Amino acid sequence: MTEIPLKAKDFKSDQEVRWCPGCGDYAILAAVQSFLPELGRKPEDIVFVSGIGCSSRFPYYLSTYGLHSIHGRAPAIATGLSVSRPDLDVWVVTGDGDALSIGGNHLIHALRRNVNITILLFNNRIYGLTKGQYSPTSEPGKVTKSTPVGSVDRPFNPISLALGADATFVARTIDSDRAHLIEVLRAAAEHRGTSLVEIYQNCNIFNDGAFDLLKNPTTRDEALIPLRAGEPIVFGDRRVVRDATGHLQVSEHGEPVVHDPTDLELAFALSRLSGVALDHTPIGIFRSVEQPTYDDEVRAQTDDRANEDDLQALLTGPDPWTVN
Amino acid sequence: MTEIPLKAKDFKSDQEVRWCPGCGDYAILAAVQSFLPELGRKPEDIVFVSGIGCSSRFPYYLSTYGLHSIHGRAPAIATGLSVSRPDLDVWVVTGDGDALSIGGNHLIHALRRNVNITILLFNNRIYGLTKGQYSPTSEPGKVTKSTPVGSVDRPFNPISLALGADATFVARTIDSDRAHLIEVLRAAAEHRGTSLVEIYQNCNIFNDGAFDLLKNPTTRDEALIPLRAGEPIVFGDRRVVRDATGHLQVSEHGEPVVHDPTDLELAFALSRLSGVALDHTPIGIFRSVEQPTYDDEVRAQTDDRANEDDLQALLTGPDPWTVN
Amino acid sequence: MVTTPSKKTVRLSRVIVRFAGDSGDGMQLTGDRFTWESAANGNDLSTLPDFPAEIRAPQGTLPGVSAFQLHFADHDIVTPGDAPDVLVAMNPAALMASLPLLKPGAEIIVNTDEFSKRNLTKIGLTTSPLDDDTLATFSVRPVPLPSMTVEALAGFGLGKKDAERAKNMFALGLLSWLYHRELDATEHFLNDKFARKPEILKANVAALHAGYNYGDTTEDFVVRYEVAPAPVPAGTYRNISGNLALSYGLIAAARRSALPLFLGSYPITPASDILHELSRHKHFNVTTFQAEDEIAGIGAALGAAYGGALGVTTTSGPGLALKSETIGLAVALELPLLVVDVQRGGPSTGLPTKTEQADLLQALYGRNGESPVAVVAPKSPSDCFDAAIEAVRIAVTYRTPVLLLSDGYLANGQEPWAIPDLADLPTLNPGFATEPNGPDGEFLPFLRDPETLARPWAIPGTPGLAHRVGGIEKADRTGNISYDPDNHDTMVRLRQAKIDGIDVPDLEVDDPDGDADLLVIGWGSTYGPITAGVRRVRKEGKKVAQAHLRHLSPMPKNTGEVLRSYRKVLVPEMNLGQLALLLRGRFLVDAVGFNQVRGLPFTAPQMQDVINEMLEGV
Amino acid sequence: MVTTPSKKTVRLSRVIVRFAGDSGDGMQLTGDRFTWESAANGNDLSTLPDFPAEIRAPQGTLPGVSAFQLHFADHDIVTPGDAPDVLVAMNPAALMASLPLLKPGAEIIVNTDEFSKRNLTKIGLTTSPLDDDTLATFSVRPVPLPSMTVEALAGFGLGKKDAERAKNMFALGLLSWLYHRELDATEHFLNDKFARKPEILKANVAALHAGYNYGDTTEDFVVRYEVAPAPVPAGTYRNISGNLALSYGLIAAARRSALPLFLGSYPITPASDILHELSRHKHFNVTTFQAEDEIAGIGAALGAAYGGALGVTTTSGPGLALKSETIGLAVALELPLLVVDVQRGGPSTGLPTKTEQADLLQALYGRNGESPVAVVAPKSPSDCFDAAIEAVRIAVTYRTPVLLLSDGYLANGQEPWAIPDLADLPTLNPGFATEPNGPDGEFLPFLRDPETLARPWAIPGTPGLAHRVGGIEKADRTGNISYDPDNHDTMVRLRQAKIDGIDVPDLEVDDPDGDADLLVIGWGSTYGPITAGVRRVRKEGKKVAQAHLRHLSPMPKNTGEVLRSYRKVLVPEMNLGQLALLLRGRFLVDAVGFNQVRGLPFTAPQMQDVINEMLEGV
Ligand SMILES: Cc1ncc(C[n+]2csc(CCOP(=O)(O)OP(=O)(O)O)c2C)c(N)n1
Ligand SMILES: Cc1ncc(C[n+]2csc(CCOP(=O)(O)OP(=O)(O)O)c2C)c(N)n1
Ligand code: SF4
Ligand code: SF4
Ligand SMILES: [Mg+2]
Ligand SMILES: [Mg+2]
Repeated sequence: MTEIPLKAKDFKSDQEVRWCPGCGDYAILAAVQSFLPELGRKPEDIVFVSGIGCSSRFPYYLSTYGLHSIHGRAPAIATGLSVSRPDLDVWVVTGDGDALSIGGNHLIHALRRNVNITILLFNNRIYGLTKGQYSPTSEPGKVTKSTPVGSVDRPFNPISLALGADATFVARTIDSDRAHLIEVLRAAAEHRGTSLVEIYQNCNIFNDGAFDLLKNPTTRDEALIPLRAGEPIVFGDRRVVRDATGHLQVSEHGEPVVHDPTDLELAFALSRLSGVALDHTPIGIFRSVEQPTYDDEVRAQTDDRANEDDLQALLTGPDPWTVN
Repeated sequence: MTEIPLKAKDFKSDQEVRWCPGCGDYAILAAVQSFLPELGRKPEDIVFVSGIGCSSRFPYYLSTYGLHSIHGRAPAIATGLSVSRPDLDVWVVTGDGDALSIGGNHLIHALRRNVNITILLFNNRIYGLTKGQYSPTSEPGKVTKSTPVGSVDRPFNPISLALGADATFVARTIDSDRAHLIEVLRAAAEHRGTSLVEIYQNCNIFNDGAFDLLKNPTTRDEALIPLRAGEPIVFGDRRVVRDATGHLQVSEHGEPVVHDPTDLELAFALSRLSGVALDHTPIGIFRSVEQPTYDDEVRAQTDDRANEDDLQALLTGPDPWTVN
Repeated sequence: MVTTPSKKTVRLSRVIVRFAGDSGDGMQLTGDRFTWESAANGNDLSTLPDFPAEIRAPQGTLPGVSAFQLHFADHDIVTPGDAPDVLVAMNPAALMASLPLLKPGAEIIVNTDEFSKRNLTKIGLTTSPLDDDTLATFSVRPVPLPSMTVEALAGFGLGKKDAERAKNMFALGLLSWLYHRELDATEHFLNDKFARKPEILKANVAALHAGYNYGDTTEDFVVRYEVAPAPVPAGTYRNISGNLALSYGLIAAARRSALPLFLGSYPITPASDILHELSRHKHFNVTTFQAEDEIAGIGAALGAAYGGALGVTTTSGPGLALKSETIGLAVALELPLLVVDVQRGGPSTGLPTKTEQADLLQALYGRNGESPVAVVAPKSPSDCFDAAIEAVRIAVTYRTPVLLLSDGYLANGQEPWAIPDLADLPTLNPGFATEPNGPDGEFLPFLRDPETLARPWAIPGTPGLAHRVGGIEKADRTGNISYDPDNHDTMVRLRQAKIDGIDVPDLEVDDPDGDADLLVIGWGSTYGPITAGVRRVRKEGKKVAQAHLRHLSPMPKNTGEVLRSYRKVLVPEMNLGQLALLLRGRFLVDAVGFNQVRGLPFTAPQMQDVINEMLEGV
Repeated sequence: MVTTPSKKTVRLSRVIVRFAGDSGDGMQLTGDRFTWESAANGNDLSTLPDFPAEIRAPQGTLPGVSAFQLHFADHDIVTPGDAPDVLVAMNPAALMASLPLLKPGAEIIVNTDEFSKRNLTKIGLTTSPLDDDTLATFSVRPVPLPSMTVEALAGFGLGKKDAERAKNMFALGLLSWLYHRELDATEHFLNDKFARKPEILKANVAALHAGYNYGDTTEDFVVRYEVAPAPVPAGTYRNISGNLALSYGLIAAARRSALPLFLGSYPITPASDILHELSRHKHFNVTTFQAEDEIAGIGAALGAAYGGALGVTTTSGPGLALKSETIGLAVALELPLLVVDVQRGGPSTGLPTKTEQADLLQALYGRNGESPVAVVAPKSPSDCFDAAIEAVRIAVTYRTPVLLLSDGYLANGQEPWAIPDLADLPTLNPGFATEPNGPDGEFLPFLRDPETLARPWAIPGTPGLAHRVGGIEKADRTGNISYDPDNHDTMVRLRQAKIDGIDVPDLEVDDPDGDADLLVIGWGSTYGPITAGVRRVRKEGKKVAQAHLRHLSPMPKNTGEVLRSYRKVLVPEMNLGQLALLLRGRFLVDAVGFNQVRGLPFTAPQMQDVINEMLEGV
């Protein structure tokens, strides 16, 4: 704990922010900066590790320690850091291409290991930095520079993928909803283990309006489904109910399902409510369960109990002989 | 179709099989060789692509075309082959390390794209070829050469992971149950799109007996849960039922759930019935749905309609000038 | 178009113009069009865009400056030029960023409207450079471009913002007047571009003419210039960038060898445009696969090659590093595969938008074991077309991965290209194996062609040839797994011998009198500046020989002989001396490097200076 | 133990014994124990295991043969020897696989029990080599090992299978008798090993003694041999393999610099044993992370290094290829990082269980851009300990990735090692930055130490030093992103200058009279065979100088001078001439390579021959 409470501005670096004017990354940066004081950690005890992409420039704009690494590898680098430095608060900032395309493997392995890091995945459904190719979260049929007649890939649902990897904390939020963003960040930061936060982020240059359905006052109430632990899942004048076969449905009637972030199957079913179409998009915490973390367990096996004598004994081994 | 029906022996190569005596790979090889004639394809129209590992030696023992590639990359190589050669039947053989450790990203991307390949994942829960390190499917606490005091990773559940990646065909079978293996191979081969077949395989040298619970006549009936489309999920004197909250349970009473391989949430819930402990292990087809395949869609955009004139026009471009 | 006869016209031999403005100011388009006008005028030319590294850096800042440089002349030229004679600066940032580059006395057409206090502050200035003596040594032409454009478009019913946007056309019109250019073609171009936005079209055309007329009328401009057409061979020409030429080369090569083209790629600057371009031509039997990463990109390309396609993967340095292991597999499998590396500044992420040629040793040696590949490097943007075709020839003939080393400068630079007649392009027979080749009627997948040492390309689906191959060492001839020590040594040497034996043309030396003491030798994109430097030195009456390596592996058979026939050898490279190391190591000649790693191409004066220095030492 | 005095003892200077059998026959254990007995006897020695590539190849086949070779002598020796004097062959496959290696007239102790028709057929023989004249030129001692073992164990209550299993101990006992060895230590060892299986223990001990007694009694063995102790420096010794020595070196280095050791690794032959070994020593503040792949392995190591640990990653060639991009990042970040490459046969998967030294150029150049690293190579199994410590010194002092190039031969080969006293090992101060270093009290993460050019290692958690670094080019001193051309050139040169300036000891030349004409220079594991070859040539009365490079980057300052002071330079390498290319390119000396890529170490006679050939040409 620091003596004088820190403010958002204490987490600003001296570097000029260089995203395109209007980019959703600005809102996320502001939200993170205004949240960080809450962490109760000094800036020097926090590390942001990122990959490559527009989003991955994030660490430069914070006054914490920062490591802007290479494309897709931030979770691996953060794993090494987190395992060896339990005293630090380790964050990863990544994009949909960085995390789910080239970095997909490191992401799912971090999630399964449950390393104590918080991953912010800025999902703008496009490759921003390389100027507009489709990404693994782009909707099928997407026309981009690399798919002039439309993409034909079925996209990932990042939440489903994370749950399939048995992630212990999975949430989704939106760049434009600062209050919600901060609420989710708080929970993610508190969670011990790997937290994955998918943040829908507008790229106004190459994929403008991708999430307008969730932002536009005339559509958002019918599309956004806020999840809150222990509360019935209701939105606008609708609700999520279980049908006779046990499946989730959006309906205007019936007993709403009560959200339980410890229920993996429920989380998975919620993640399937809508795909890229966004028509029924849950936001909030899909899953949050306490499980042993990789780094804690590794450290429980590791110590520096062995002393110089032990080392000498190790070098000597069981079978030495002496020549006089 | 060949004129004279082929036999299993027509799919044997002249190379001496070099797995350890007693290895589960032998049984899988025999099953595949006895299944292949059913495909109705000539050996030269079939390609087996593999990565690196004991299992990945598989292609050498078949009389088809075979490509023994590098560690983890077989799905990517097979994708290029399948997309460019729709006339071939493309198979991938991989291990739990090859597919889920180093190759995890290519695997989930092949699954999401739904490329027309059939992936056989030999899961022995160990690294065989490198002589016994734990793998991403090893049970926690596993003592191996690289984890002398026990591993601390939470393992992947390959079925859950595949479903999280929205795989269109996901199944599980066991090396020792030839009939079941062939039944699953048949369905996998028939499926258009990416089929993932997890095959529990005994490594008698480094992880002997890993699946004994499912093989031992005194335990298997209580542990193995056969899944059949349209049939109630019952096994031994038990059944899988849905409880009041919509969750799956193993019970001795109640209305058994009827298996529906088109129901993703059901498939996911079934995949969670047991983890590494195997106490309730569904085998058979978890999911099978028809969806557009990547390679078909790519080919629908590609043709050689353009002729020499078009090429000349392309080179000339819209803005040429002439110097006399 | 009739112009005031009072204005006098000066004939120039060559001119370098730089357009500089904010990312949003349309400088690339303006430059492109002026380039085209110059081409149509018959000038030889060379261009280089200079993008900001950010997608959209904040407006009005130094990092946000986007520039385009054009060199045009009445004679054959080889570089986009060094110090611009003319600068068009759209704002203070563009002016200040370009100043250090300009030739003393250069003409500066500067958009005065943007010199507000606020804009000056953005770049850390307190007084306007227009008001102090910053520009004293230049010839400044202040033009309030947006205001004049808005004025010219009064009555077009456009808002001020929209009208202002046409200011780049005003500038283009002015330049067109200044250099005696016709406006028709640009009008034509605008017609196409804005076909569906008639107001915008009208505004742009009007702005273009307004700019032209402004030049004609204003007192500020009293001289016009004329650069006569260059004496180029007859033919049909177009402008082409390296990435485009390379894409076309790949398509043409695939067509001429009747192979489907399969590109497996992952986007990366400055290579992405090849992926973009190829994905627009699927009707040429071109498949493009945007992979999950570089490893999958090359993996899929190799899988396609195994299946009988022309497998290609495109990337830049960091991506090449990731592809290393799979290139090694391709070496072991001995399959045709094209790996295009558009080099950029390194190490690591480095300078993604800048040029460099520091991946040569990576291309040659960046793999485990003895893993020889062929390496080809184009020397100019248009040469990327021919180099791609040559790379495909080698890959297919010798069943080997070929690394094609372009760079950021070639990728985005443009130059006129004599459009080839398809009929003149070579054809290539992939020569798929169709029958067993063994003495006992069996198929030996590693039985080699005695001439090329290439193995058969036996693609799946071919009856009787089913076989298994992999990355483990293979027995000679049969291709079965072999751990035999002698076989390994044999195979290692065979793979090397195959590459060493690739038939490549002799190194040509340009040594007009045949008695120069100094040879300047380069590779890749330094061809332009080296050539320009050599010309300058020769103009000074001195002797210098020049050679340029297109084949880096294998090198031409006469390379050693050529090198040894000069007393001094100079190797200019945009790295710390990679080719120099190879030439010294292979041929034991005391080749001296001239090295700069600034993310920028060499300039002709630089080359002139270093050649002169070497000559003094001779 | 009292033996029949009638048997005569012959004194030998050195002996090479090869144990060969099926994978299941316990040959590695037998060899290990006999090695230990020889060591305890005071002999100098060197060993090499020769595993099959398969985990368990089918029994009785040629690929299933597992062998262990031991060279012991009454003088300092440097290789596991070339042609064995004695072969212990457990079955026909082992006999036939080893025959081509043997010295003419060698003694063959052959297990006759296994020469059934079925076993002969497995290796394609129709008649037994024991019955025809295959072995005519050898001195054959047929022993029905299993039967005799079973006989000896009658009454121990063991099944036939279990009893037979002790046949390797019978063989060891026989050998022990033959070479005048004591059995106590092996008994002691067996006591430990089978502490919890008393029957097996008793059987093994009994078999050991039975073998000894058999030698003593049978008429077949009339001569015993004695190899006197070698005059080695006083001290305490142990046997050690390269992988073990390397692991210990890492632990010791971390301890002596008070750094936690973090290993991020992915299993791969022949490097996995380092991961295995380190994971057994977590109480030395050692963390081992078995990553999902090689990229994650090095990534995690780099993350740990950023956090202030000694980050290490271990791999073999294909894994090094995958790590290329991340090594480049480490170069850009200028953080200490150790990358251990235990080289194996390549390219691609190659020959995983065989040795080679063909990754040198990959280590130096296998990355995009100008990406210099330090490279260190141990020369013998025990030297892996010192080389690891030296690599850590460089990494930590200069804040740089260091590549440590071991190979399959060093990894598994064993030799006696004079166990160092901890107190004699150097200590190292990592010198973490603790305070701002800028003129205005700010922290400049790229302000360099003027002597070493190293930048500060400022680890997270340190107040006042929070900073951001990345793989994009950084401004000198501040480390902020910089696209400035001159800065890039400066940084590229600074990174190179830092590596070039690393303080490494001068190259030592062994040239007894100082007037040899020929210098033989090598690197890495060829030290043993080259030294043995040099000794042989000198014994012939000829002069030859020898030098061995431990530092490949940077090379010692006097390297050029040394090379130029000899008329001829010979570079034997297990590759196609990688060091030779470097020496020629750097120093313009006509270094001549001797190259073999057979997956096997050179032999002393080979080296003798090639040196003699070169000498003739002098
Ligand atoms: C190894 C490597 N491959 C490719 C690239 C080029 N590259 C940089 S960022 C990026 C994708 C960016 O997309 P995303 O992760 O979604 O981030 P965004 O820019 O959209 O925030 C790519 C392909 C690279 N820098 N390194
Ligand atoms: C790039 C690379 N890394 C590591 C290895 C070493 N390696 C070979 S197979 C293997 C894992 C084998 O495990 P699995 O995939 O489960 O196959 P299994 O042998 O169990 O069938 C490893 C780590 C390699 N060959 N290449
Ligand atoms: S390109 Fe898109 S994601 Fe990148 S900075 Fe611009 S708006 Fe943001
Ligand atoms: S090590 Fe295991 S998986 Fe490999 S061949 Fe032997 S038994 Fe089979
Ligand atoms: Mg994105
Ligand atoms: Mg396995």
